[in-house]
Amino acid sequence: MKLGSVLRWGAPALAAGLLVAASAYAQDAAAPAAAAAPAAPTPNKGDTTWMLVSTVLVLLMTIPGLALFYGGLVRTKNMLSVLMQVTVIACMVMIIWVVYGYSLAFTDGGGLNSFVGGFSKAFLAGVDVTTTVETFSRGVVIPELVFVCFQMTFAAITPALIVGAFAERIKFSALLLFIALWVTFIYFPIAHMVWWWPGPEFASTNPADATVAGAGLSWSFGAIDFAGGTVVHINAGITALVGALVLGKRVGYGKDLMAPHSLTMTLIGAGLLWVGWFGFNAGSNLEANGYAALAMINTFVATAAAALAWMFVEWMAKGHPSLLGVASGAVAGLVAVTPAAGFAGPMGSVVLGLVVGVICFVACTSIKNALGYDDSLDVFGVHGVGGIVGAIATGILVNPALGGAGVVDYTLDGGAGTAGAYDLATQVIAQCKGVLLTVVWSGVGSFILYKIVDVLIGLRVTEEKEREGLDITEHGERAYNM
Amino acid sequence: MKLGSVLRWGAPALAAGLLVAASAYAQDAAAPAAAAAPAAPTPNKGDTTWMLVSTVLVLLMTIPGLALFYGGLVRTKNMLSVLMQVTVIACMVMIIWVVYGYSLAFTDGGGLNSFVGGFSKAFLAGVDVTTTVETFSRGVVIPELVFVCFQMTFAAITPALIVGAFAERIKFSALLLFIALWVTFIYFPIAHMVWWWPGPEFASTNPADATVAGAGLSWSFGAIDFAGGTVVHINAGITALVGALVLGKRVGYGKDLMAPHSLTMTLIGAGLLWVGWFGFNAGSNLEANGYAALAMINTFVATAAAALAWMFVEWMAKGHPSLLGVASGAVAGLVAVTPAAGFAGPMGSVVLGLVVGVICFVACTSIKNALGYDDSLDVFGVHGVGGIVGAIATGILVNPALGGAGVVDYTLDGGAGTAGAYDLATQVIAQCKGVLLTVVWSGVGSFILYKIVDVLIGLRVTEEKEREGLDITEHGERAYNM
Amino acid sequence: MKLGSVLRWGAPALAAGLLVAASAYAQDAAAPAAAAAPAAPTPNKGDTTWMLVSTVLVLLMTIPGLALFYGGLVRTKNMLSVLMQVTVIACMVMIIWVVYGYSLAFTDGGGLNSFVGGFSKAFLAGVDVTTTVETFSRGVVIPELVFVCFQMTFAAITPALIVGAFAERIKFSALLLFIALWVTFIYFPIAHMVWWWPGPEFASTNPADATVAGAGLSWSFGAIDFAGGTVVHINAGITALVGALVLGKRVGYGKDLMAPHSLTMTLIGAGLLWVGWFGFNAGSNLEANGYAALAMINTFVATAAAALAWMFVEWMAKGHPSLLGVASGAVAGLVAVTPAAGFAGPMGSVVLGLVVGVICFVACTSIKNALGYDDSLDVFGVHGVGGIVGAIATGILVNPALGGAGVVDYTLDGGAGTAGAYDLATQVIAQCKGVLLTVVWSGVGSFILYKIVDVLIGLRVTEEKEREGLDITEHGERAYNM
Amino acid sequence: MKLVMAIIKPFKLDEVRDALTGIGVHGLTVTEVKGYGRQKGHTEIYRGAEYAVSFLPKLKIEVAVASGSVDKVVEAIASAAKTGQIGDGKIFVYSIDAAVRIRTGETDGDAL
Amino acid sequence: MKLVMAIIKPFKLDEVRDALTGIGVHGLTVTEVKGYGRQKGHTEIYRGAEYAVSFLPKLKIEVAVASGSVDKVVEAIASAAKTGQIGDGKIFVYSIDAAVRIRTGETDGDAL
Amino acid sequence: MKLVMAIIKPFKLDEVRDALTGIGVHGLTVTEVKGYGRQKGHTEIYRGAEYAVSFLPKLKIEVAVASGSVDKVVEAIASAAKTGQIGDGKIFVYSIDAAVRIRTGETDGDAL
Ligand SMILES: Nc1ncnc2c1ncn2[C@@H]1O[C@H](COP(=O)(O)OP(=O)(O)O)[C@@H](O)[C@H]1O
Ligand SMILES: Nc1ncnc2c1ncn2[C@@H]1O[C@H](COP(=O)(O)OP(=O)(O)O)[C@@H](O)[C@H]1O
Ligand SMILES: Nc1ncnc2c1ncn2[C@@H]1O[C@H](COP(=O)(O)OP(=O)(O)O)[C@@H](O)[C@H]1O
Repeated sequence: MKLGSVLRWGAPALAAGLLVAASAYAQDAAAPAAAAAPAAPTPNKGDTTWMLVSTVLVLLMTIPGLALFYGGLVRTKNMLSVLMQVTVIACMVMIIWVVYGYSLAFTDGGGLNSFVGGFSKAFLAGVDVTTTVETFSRGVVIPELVFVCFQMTFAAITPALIVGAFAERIKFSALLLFIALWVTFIYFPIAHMVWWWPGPEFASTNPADATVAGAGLSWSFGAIDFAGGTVVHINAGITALVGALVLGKRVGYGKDLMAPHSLTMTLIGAGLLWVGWFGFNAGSNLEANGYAALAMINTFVATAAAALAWMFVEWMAKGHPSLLGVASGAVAGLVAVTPAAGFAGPMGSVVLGLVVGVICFVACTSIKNALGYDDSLDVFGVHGVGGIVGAIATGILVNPALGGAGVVDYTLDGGAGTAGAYDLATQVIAQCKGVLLTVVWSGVGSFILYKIVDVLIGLRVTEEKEREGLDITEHGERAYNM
Repeated sequence: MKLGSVLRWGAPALAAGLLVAASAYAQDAAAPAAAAAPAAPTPNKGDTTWMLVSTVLVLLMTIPGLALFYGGLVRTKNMLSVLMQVTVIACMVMIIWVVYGYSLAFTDGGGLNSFVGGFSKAFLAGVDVTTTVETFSRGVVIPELVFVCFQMTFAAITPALIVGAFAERIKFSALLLFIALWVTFIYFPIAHMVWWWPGPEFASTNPADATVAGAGLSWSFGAIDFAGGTVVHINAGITALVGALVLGKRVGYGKDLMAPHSLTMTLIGAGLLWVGWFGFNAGSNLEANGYAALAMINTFVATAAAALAWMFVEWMAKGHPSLLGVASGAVAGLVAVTPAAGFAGPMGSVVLGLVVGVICFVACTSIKNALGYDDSLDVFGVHGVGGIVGAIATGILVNPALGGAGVVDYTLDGGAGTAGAYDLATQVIAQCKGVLLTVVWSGVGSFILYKIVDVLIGLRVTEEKEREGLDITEHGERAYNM
Repeated sequence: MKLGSVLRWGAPALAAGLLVAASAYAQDAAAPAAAAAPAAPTPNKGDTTWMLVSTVLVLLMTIPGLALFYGGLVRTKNMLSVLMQVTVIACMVMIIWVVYGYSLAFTDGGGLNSFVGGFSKAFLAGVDVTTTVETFSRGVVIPELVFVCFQMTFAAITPALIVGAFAERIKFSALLLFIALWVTFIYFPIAHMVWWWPGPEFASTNPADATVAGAGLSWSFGAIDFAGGTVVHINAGITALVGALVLGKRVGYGKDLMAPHSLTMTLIGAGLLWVGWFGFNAGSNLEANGYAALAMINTFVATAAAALAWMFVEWMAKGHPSLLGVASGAVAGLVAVTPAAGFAGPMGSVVLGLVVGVICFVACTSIKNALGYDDSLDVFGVHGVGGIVGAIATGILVNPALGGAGVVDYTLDGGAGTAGAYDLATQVIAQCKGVLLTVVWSGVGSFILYKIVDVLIGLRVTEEKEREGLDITEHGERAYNM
Repeated sequence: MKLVMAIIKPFKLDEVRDALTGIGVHGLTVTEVKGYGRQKGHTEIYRGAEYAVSFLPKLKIEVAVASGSVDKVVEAIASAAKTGQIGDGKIFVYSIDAAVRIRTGETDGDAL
Repeated sequence: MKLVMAIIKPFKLDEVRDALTGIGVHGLTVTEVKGYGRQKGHTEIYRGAEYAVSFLPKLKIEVAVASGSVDKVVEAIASAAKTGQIGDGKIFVYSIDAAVRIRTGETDGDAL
Repeated sequence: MKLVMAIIKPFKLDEVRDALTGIGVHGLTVTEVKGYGRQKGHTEIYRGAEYAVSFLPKLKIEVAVASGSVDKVVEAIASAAKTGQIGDGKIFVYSIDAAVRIRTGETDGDAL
């Protein structure tokens, strides 16, 4: 009934014989069920509804959620530019997604299959109201168009997360070009490497080697990631850090008061992020069953715990419990629980939240100040650091002994969802390999893309424009005319 | 499995014999299944859930969605009045709906059945937790109370769309009277003409003539409209244009700066409109299957495409890509894809979005200025023009050769959902007839109603009140006391 | 198929013999189905989806919904403190809930079972992806983790409702301590007393006495409450009133202008409350069937009616229809329909809305002024008064003769959901007993807790801090830096 | 040199600016203020509490001019800002000892 | 004629207005300002950055009065606005050459 | 005693404040204003309507100082606020007859 087991081939002792891999990631739903010849399964309408709803929730996270969360944190003169950046990135990536993005992420890439998919479903060729994709339970499918939509929202929000790093100073045209390149060369490949595999039907009826051979590179490491901790958060966080370094600090950074112009907007945004994140995390289960409920409760308690942790630490360290702290903590908790959502138990998630709240607090205050980069809205401190903490912790919390859900081994019981054996070191090493692959690909790749765009059109606006604010200079409008 | 075929009787050659009509509109779910004697079908809980959720989403579109979208665009001194207008209209129409609106729209009207329903379900007589209505698949039903709720939200948002046309100058009491009359004489009849038909069970087991004889006038033209392009958008857009002309321009129009007081609110509103629109469009499928997913993906990509199109055209024409442009384009895309949502293919929807983004940009800038009417928030330019573009385009994009879904002919295969033949000219002519009927009924009818209200209580506030702002003068409050 | 009948043992004449109690409250879903030996029922995915969605909607009500509704009503200098209070309370209670709250509310309390549960499920011991809980239909279950989540959101929003009473003057640390005590000693016991019972399977197969013997105290009175009118609204309203009295008036109350700093935020909040309330009310059905639809339509029309009623009365009494009036009326309607949602008919709900709109208007204007307490945001006037009106009216409107749904008697037809006999006086008396129990427990209990906290750390900030505003003094931040 | 300070109704700003431009005054500074005077405010009611709002939104305009043009300037503002309704506002004139243009350091007459 | 300009704490506005009404002054103009002085501000912390906010919200009140009543007016404001705490504010007085009521064109004393 | 009133670009506030503190001036009052002058605004386009926004955000700073220190103060503000770009703003100086510190009742020089 559950998500996907892993071929723990990182551990030679365990790799012998019968241990067969299965999904490592909650969102793989790769092979169209059409492949399953005998009696094609029909989608359950409860599942279909859940995925339709989850998709809508992820859009809510993005527009207006993320737009407001970020927008509230900048100065009034740049508010509109942030709203604009998030919205237009999301729109642009949606179009790219149906043109070639879905195909690059979720088809067999032939010789390049370890790294990226092919163009066989470009323009959604062959995808219609009758095609379906597998979930993580053998024999359970959902309409492929729902999966396309759901994954589209992930592709749309991830690059939008990055803008927080260089808000208040990037040129709008440069941003659009960068993001178009970024999704093509960074996001779609990583999504493929992490999420592409032959599916439960295949894994239940074939030897482990065959399943692994057909999967993406990161998947084959045996790392688990329920809802995209690597693909989404670490990826965005690393690209953000590189961006903050490449673009340099804002004019007046460290000297002028750059207080959030409206923490009210930030709180609305944080609330909508939380609300929408249930689509993101529990929706990643692809099915409306007990695991979706597990992902949901984990997404509640890890978030609450991280918000409280950040608040109390800040209260002790700085003398006041702040709303920005609570909101930041909540997002850190959401980020950290993303890879763990369907794997950890509720108590494990509480602990995860408490830990990540403290770590991200330190990252966003002391460490950032010490290193001196200007990551305007702490994308790295929250998504990068929180994502890494979550990814590694997932390897620990999945342990059934800690209340975790374990990892399905599809070769057992005819693919009925039985959990395989668990070994701490093996799993944590697999997690680290997955993280590393993402960090390197994202870091090196985005650095190259930033440089290309800088040469082509220049990344930053002029200092004068920056002083006047991007709203007027880039968009000819102001957010408020009160 | 799909929506409804049309009796293409506009084309005599095709009307011969076996071609039998069926639904032309996604929202018909007319005949209570009670009629189906043998074994009454039970609702699938997945469908029921989807319709519950969709209903909630349409409320989200209205309050706070539409209220904020419009409110952000007016000047501070009229903000509260717009929030008030949208909210109170929605509340008022909900009550009217359960008293007699549902009955006028969705019952057999006897001798007047081509135009309007009767009073047999006034006060929801006979509607309870056990009654059901048919969807567009033979044998699939949902609880009637869900359908009543879902349709109620449509009736509530449509008149609220109109207020954008004469915002900042209408008398509140006059508005309420006008809207009460308008839903009664314009909206309920048009909804009946467009959406009332005998249902799949009847159409699958009776000759075409009988089905057509029992349907509303517009339905019988054979036009298709998935989620209410005519009933909602063209209808509201035309009433808005007439209203802008009858009420005249705002004091200071064209002279004073009437910049949106908060594009932040407009963006929140636009985001919630988009989010909620999935309930509107994909919910109009009445069932959680592949067609709902199709409607969803179309509602994503058409919107994204239209937002980008408006932005790029504006960028070229005016030198800046503006947030108001992106938000307006997104809404134009949503409007245009409404009738096409379950009929077009995703690529057709992308094209539709690109086209409508450009057309509405021209309508809201050059044309409005040229004609000189003051449609405060461009209800006609977006909903009227976008709605007409969408309605006609639907006739083209439904073509399976263009990736469209085709139109079900219920007389085939015992009502199993097989698509009938498609003829471009026939379909487009049918679409145009449907549009024309709406334009005329809405235009003439609303003109008469405006005049009646003007005589009875006067439509506009005094110039002095208009200068001071409606918030204080009409409602004794201000939106902000910062 | 419906909710739960009541053992009307308040009426001795009726208590004889065959009349067997069953659920009185929509949210009881007590006994894990594990108990049902023969063939454990499996959750329907449509139901599971509906409960996942409902849970998310209740979070949306809280953050950002309630936070904005309240935040908009205070002065700018206290905006951030209100957002903070609502958010942090919700987070804190979520953690308490999984640690011991769920267990105290929803397990058998042994000797104290009439009043409170035990610690057998502390830390969610024994709750995992395979356990289920019963709904109100015999043989229908949902995953227990979904139920834990859904109920968690109720526990999180209820204490957050209280902060409106003493907004703008309470010490943040005192608030947190008070709420931690309050949920432990007031909320969890009342939830247990009202919602704990042996469930449909037990009630259908055992004599009435046995069912009653295993239920909470208030449940055993035979009062009905669909979605928490007593547990949530009366409870919060009474605690609020006591709080307003204990803390005393704000500095400058009745002298300074304390106009809402942003009715825009209040309207957003009111809209999100309405939207989310469908999860609250229709979700309390625990199942996606016709009764969920009934709860939905009632939640639409009672709200609309109450908003209009308040508006028109205010228009007549004060000369202007105000947005604050409409928003307050809407919330009053939502509160009043909460206990009645799945019991009343739509027309009964319209009447309920009209009545409660007028009563709460009087309570919040004349009565509050006459009595002179400073309930900053009218928590008592809306939730307390509206809750009591709704609870008592539910006893009347459930009458099938008035279009109500009646109350299921599980001893009939093998627990198939047949309604039992109805007697007005019996039911109304039962309702009053339920209300009284809540008022006394909440009133006395919270008074004691306020005093304890006052002694320990003091409830109010200093006058100087109150003048400067809680944002800066308690949280070191401001909501806006425009 | 004189400084002319005028309190006017907000929607009259554009007309006043145009009138000043018309007589060759090309610089001014505007502040949002609230005025209290004969013009009655209105009553706002919030949940049972009635507040008489007696402070009304006004704009304050400040223009520094050479002493010789004061009358012309006052006249221009007065006629452009006039509606004849109560609450039209006031004009006050006072002397300034010195003026400096920050950009160039020019002083007095040249600074305006 | 004189113009009395006072910087006061915001919550003292109503008392000051009442005090002025009490001595027959029925017109004044209020501006929201930020003051910097001896009164210490507070520190705000945003994600690791600490900012000392030294500008505090104050109100500026401007009242034009006949020269003879200046003392009375200053006295009224000073006592109404006083809390004895640091940051209570200042009163400045300066001469105005002319005053005009825009609505009627009345000047000087009649304009007030 | 004199009152120095300066209209400056908003982002120069901290530098001006520091400059003043540097020469021993520890009190001032700031107001958000909108300025109209030689500095061109920009055009904003809303749905087909183009508006020339000619009022630009500025800050007004008011500092009361002893007559003797006027030049030093003007000089300090002028150099701190200068960017050399159009729109840097103006400084005006005028005489005040009296000053009162509300908290203590101290007057004139002692009040500053
Ligand atoms: N004595 C005064 N000192 C300063 N400002 C004043 C004075 N009297 C009036 N004002 C300002 O002028 C505005 C208009 O005055 P008011 O008495 O309402 O009407 P009118 O201008 O028609 O006499 C007031 O709102 C206030 O801002
Ligand atoms: N020299 C000055 N010029 C103009 N305004 C001043 C001056 N000194 C103080 N102020 C104003 O007076 C307010 C109060 O001054 P402050 O020194 O804080 O306390 P106090 O009024 O008790 O002396 C300041 O916030 C500022 O607005
Ligand atoms: N005559 C004037 N009276 C009052 N304020 C003025 C005057 N002229 C300019 N200002 C103020 O000074 C600001 C800067 O003036 P501007 O002409 O744009 O540039 P510059 O300061 O370089 O001459 C204006 O925005 C306005 O606020």
